[in-house]
Amino acid sequence: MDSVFSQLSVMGSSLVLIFGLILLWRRSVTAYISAFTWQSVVLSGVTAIVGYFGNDHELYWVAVALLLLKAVVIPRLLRRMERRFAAERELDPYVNTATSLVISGLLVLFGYAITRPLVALSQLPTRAGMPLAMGLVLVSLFVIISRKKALTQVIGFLMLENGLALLAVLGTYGIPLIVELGVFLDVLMGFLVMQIFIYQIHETFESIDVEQLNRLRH
Amino acid sequence: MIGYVLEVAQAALALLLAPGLVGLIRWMKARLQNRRGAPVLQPYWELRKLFRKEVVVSNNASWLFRATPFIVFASTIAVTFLVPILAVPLPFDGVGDLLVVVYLLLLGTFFLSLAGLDPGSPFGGMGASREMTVAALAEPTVALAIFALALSAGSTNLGQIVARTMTDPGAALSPGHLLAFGALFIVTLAETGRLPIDNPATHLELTMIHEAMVLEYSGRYLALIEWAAAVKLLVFFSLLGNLFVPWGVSVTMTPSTLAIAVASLLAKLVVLAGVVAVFETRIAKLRLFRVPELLSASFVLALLAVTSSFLLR
Amino acid sequence: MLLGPPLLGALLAAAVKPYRRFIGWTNALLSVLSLGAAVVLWRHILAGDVLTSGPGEFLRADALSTLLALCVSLVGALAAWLGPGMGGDDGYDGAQARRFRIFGNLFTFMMLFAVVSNNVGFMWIAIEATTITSAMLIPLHVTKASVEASWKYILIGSVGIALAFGGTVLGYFDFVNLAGHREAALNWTVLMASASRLHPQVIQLAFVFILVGYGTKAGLAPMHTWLPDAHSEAPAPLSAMMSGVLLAVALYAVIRWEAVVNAAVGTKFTDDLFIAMGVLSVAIGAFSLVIQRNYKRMLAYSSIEHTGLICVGLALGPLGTFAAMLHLLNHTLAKSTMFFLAGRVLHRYRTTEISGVSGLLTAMPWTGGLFAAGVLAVIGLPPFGLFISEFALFRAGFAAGRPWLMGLVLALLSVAFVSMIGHLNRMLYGAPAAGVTVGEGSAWPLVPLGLCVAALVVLGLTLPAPLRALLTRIVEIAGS
Amino acid sequence: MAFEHLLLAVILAAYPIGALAALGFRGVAGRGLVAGCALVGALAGLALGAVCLAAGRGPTFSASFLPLTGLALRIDGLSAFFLIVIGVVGAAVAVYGFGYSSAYEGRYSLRLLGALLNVLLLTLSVQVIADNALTFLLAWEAMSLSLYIMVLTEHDQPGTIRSAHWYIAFTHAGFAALVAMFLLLSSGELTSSFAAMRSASLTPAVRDAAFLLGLLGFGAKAGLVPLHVWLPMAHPVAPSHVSALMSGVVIKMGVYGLLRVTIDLLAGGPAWWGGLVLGLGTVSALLGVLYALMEHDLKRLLAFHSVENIGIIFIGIGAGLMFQSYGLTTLATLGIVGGLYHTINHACFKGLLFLGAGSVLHATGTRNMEEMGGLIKRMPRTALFFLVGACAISALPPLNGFASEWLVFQALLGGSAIPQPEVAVIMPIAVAMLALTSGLAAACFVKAFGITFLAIPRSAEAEHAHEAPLSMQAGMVSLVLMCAALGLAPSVVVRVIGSALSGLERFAPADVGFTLGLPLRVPGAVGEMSPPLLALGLVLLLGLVPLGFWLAGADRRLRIGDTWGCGRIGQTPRMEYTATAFAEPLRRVFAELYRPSRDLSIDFHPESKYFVQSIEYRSEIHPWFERVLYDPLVHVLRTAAAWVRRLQGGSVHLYLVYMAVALMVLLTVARWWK
Repeated sequence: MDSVFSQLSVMGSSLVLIFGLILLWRRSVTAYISAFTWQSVVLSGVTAIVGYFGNDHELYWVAVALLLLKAVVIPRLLRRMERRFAAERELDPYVNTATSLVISGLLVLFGYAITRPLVALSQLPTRAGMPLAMGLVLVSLFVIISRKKALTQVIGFLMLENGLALLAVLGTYGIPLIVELGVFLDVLMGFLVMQIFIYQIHETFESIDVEQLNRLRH
Repeated sequence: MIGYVLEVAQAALALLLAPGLVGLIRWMKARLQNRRGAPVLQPYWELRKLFRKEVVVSNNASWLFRATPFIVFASTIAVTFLVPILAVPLPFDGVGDLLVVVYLLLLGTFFLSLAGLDPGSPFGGMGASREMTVAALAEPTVALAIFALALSAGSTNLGQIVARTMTDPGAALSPGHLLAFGALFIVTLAETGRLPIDNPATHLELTMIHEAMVLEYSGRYLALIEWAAAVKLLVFFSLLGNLFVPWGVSVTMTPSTLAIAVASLLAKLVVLAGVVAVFETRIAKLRLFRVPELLSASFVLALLAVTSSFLLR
Repeated sequence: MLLGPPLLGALLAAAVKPYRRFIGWTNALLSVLSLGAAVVLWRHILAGDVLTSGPGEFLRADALSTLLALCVSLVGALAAWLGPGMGGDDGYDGAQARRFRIFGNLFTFMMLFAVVSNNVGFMWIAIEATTITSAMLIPLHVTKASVEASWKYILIGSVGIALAFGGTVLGYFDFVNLAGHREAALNWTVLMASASRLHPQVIQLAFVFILVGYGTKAGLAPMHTWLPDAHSEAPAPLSAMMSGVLLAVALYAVIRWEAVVNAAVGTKFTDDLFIAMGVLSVAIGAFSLVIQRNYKRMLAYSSIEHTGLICVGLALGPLGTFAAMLHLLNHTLAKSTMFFLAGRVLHRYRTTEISGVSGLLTAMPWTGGLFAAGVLAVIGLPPFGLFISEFALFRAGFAAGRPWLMGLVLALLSVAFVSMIGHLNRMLYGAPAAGVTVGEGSAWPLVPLGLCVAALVVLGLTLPAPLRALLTRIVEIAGS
Repeated sequence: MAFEHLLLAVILAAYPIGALAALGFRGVAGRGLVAGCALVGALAGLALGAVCLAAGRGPTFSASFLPLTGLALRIDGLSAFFLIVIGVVGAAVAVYGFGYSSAYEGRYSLRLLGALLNVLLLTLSVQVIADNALTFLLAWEAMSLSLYIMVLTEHDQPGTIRSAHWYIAFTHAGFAALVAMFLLLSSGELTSSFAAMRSASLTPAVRDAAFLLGLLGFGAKAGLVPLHVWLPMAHPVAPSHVSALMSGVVIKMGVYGLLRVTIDLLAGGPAWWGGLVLGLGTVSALLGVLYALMEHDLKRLLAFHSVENIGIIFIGIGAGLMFQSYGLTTLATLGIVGGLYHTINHACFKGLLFLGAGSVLHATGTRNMEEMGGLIKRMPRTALFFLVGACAISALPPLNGFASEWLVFQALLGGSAIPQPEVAVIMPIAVAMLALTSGLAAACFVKAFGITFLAIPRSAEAEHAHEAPLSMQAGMVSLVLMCAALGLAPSVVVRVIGSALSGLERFAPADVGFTLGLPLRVPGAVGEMSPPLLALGLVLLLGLVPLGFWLAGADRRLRIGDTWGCGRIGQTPRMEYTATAFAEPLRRVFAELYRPSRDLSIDFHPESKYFVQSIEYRSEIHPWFERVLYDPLVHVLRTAAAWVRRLQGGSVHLYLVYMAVALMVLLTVARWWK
């Protein structure tokens, strides 16, 4: 029973991580968005599974909220933006794909190293997934750093939050629901504000390339 | 009481002898250079003549210019009261020590240089600048010589030094003493404007120091300054004579000893005058910017004097 | 009573469209109410009781919260009085004023909520919300610079806050493994109660996330990079609030967690982290001041420097914590005043370049005078409060046996001192640039600012007993 | 005792009132009130100092309203002595300022100037009677700051702001050092009074560290080489009466602080302390006067002389410390008495000289000596006063400068008493350097007075100079009288200073009795002298010589003629000797030090190169402290700053990298933390 549970959770979390890596590997913003969407779907799936096995029914609500927010609403807004800025679909990251894949691999290893004490401490069957979650956090940090378009940075940021959510779910079967809801609200608000800014950047700079935001120095 | 009389007496004596000393040196030089030379008493006639002549003062000059001769004269005479010329200990011994003597003479130089600047003539300025340079560079040597003497005598008061040296003759021949003597001799040449630092006989603008400074003076003012200069020379000679070779200086103020004192003083003066005369015949004047080298040499002598008296203490 | 007024103000401003002036005035009056509430809290603290309310007592105001609440509500009140939309030519149109009133009040509300919420989860939510609300205000005048600044701010800020969330999760994880699921598990009081039994390594990892996360908001080097941009581009009242209290609130969050960690693994770990980051911040702040051409950025860097100083103070034992808290209060007063004054200067001279501002004393004597006084206060000269608190801090350092560290900090402060006073001279003297109208303009905003400076002087000359009591209680709480 | 408290109250009240009055009133009323209150305060301070010295003990006063400590005041001998110094100069400056500041009417903020003058005097007074670290430091920093703003008074003049900036940089660095020093002395407890610090038992290492920090902090304030560079910058640009206060009193606070810390709080130390102070003093004295010689800016020249005299003071103190470390209490007292004597002397004559320079500036509007000349006819009184000051600072008997230098000489001559010859040899060298210094000082003041006041005016401004107003003259006269009095009554002064020192229980020169008598006999001194008798003799002789003339019937005719110029008729200022020319021989002698850069450009007549059309000669000297010490420092700071600026490169990606790196580093630390 528990073994199945842990199998599923680990598989789910590795899937989540893999979607993150896919994102690194793909080139077009559309691909980014879809990768993120699927990642969110899997994430909510994992949440549901944890909720089922750990018979913690709050988590169902969390899963549903996740699904709605990160797999439906946000992707839609993202797509709209992506269509709006169709001109600059192709993007050239600071680090080329091969290198970034290698780096992210190293980051995942680092995550493993870091989370050793956590895994050692925890008794939960889901504990084996935590290193992956940590890895995802680091990888998405890397995405934000290495990508030039404001849009992709936002996506990286959302992935970062996915990673954290995954960490929470695996490590603690989810933080208290009310806090969770607050977090969701914040995520949504934050995302909306970022969206506004992306539009403003596009208006003022005629592009969403973050590289050119470099007039404020020293 | 006798002491005060002596004070006045030796001051008067110094005033009296000073021009003669200058004349003596001039005469000796002349003889050494196979010239007949002016008589020894010539300076007296010069002073008398100057006192008779009218004074011409530059229209740029201020009251300072007129006050200076008196200040210089007064400060120089004041020194003669402090220096043991005939006898020790004298009542005014406590009024000023060797440092006071040095700074009193500096007072004179200070005002003389100001007076040199006052008429606004370039010569005066040149003389003043050079005079002060030489005076300043001579200071450290003097100070060290004083240090050396004070070290062996345990005092900077002249009377004490003399008395102390008389009590143990060995001290007079100690290396410290000899080196200090050498240093102070060079300083004497510098302070009194003799060769090789300054040529009292010249009136060539580029070489003269003292003469350039007093160029604007005439009549009685010039007389006072010349006289003061002569007295200064005498004071230095008697310092050299009595501090390092004190014998003859009267300790017990009896007439006989005083007579001896006068005689020995005259003898010392003659000897020193001879030495200076020989010097001035043998060597030429140094270029102004070689003078510091000479003074630094004297400084080294003085330093050696002090260190040696440290080590032989 | 504390939280109500700003929320009300925000709702009112949101409700009424287009903007009317009375909103500003009501808002201003309301802001005074919450200030009063903070004072009442203070009274309670001195009486020795800790107010708690809400289900699972999720609101809790102890001494630390009270100090922060005071600072926040004070600066909030200042902003409400001096902010856009109080009439007169303040260079903002109605829409901007409305936007300011809405988000400014929300901003204040969120900060107040953060400091009085007992639940670290809610604390996190509130602080994240401050990022959003304040970011909305930076491009009040939309320019390339302001848009850029706001993007950098929101991106760096959100990432940082997200990391802080990771820290919170880890801390919670540690706790859950210890005591299983509990509804109130995220309550700080509960965490503290069982802190001593937490797993050291995990809580240390958690604290790293917390420190990097909230440290980003607090402007600790090397996560400070957003700060100069945001502060220099934001409208004056917002800069004042950010520099004055936002940093303080972020530090507050760090301190809360520090208390937990200290209870778990002892103080050495946190102390070393604090000293490392604090000294780095002071150094970067000081050296960035040497060649600085923009006076608002100058103020921003000095904020970084002072945050670093507070951090160092927190690592110096009880005395140090005392000094740090005093310094926090002083810095809040001084820096918010400075930014309001800088706003006046900017409004008059139309430039943020130091070289562009000359003859300030001639152009606006009173503003110039206050500005000079403020700078002197910020660089820690007597008779201003910061001198005393820095002084106490050094004393604590020597008492804690860290003379070399203190020597280093002293040297760095001297560098900052010399640079800032040089820039000040360049601004004060000389002839005003052509086209700059001479004369003091609307003088009444100077009254509250003058009061702030006066308060600084008072704090420089004496330490009122109530304040001393409050600070001593805080020292007990921070448990360092 | 009540009387002392009354005086103290007067001091603490008069200055603040004056400051407020300055802010309140404009014009003559304002200036009058400022001057009046300052005068009252200064005189009260003077009286308080005198009374306490006479009584041998002073009032203590403490009020605990400062945070973390109380304001604690205590007057002992040392404080009383410095109160007198402040009082003397302060009073003169207050009176002088009334007239001098009238020139500022309308141009600069008189209110600020007046208020700060009072604040400065207040902080000075509080500082010397402070009895705990925080009071001292507060007064210290307030003093530096008020002075800083006063230096900035003529902020529209070129160079003022830069000078002020240098000043504040040095004084603040010094302040930091002092804070550290007091923290070491009081082991972190700054609330503790000086008494507690005295009884504190510190390890030798800590004591040495504290001493060095103190030397740094106080030396920076006193203008000790090589911390002196701010001094010749700040003094000239300040209003002249402020410069007088600066040079007369403020830099003396460095002396006070060093004495307070070394011989009182630390109660002396190893011989190398004294050696270090002595060495620095010697270097300062010599370099100060050497750089002064090359100056043509009258006030800069005076400022460099302040460096010189501070050097002389430190020579005395250093010798004292050395003797103390060898247990030679009598000589130690002699040295420190000499230093303190020179302190008050320098306060008087340097104050006087700065006031004189101020009058010249007031009259001619320039500080450049090359544009002056002939002022002795246009402003005779000022000239006389300046001459007195010049004689005093050149240590010419019988004025006060000579008395104190004589004492210092005597102290150094006692150096032979030091058991180790290799150490004792330091003393004769110091003696030589001191002698050279005074000689050069005399040369320098011949230049300063001669070029400024004598001969023909070199510019139209000097041509139309006018005598200073009465209030300014009054200020100068008071200092002239002080110079004379201090010079003529050395045995009294020495006795007073001796009793001041005997107040310090840790220093305890109790066994040194200073006898009162016509000849100055000082225990430990190997010589004796009597300025009053000397003065009497000089005066008598000055009277006698003209009398002799009259008796001898010398010619009394006197003709006013033209200056002789090799037959040239009519003389123009261009033919006069200039300050540069005057200093040229010494510039050559010490060329190694000055490293003068000359450029001589002659352009000849197009026809033949034997006719010179014009000659341009420019020569500057490079003070190598800036070059060797400070330029590199500034360079390092700037490079560091530039490097830090590069961190803020503007790229958000870069910023995020910092964050990630910080996160991962800290994570690694935390993960493998032991």
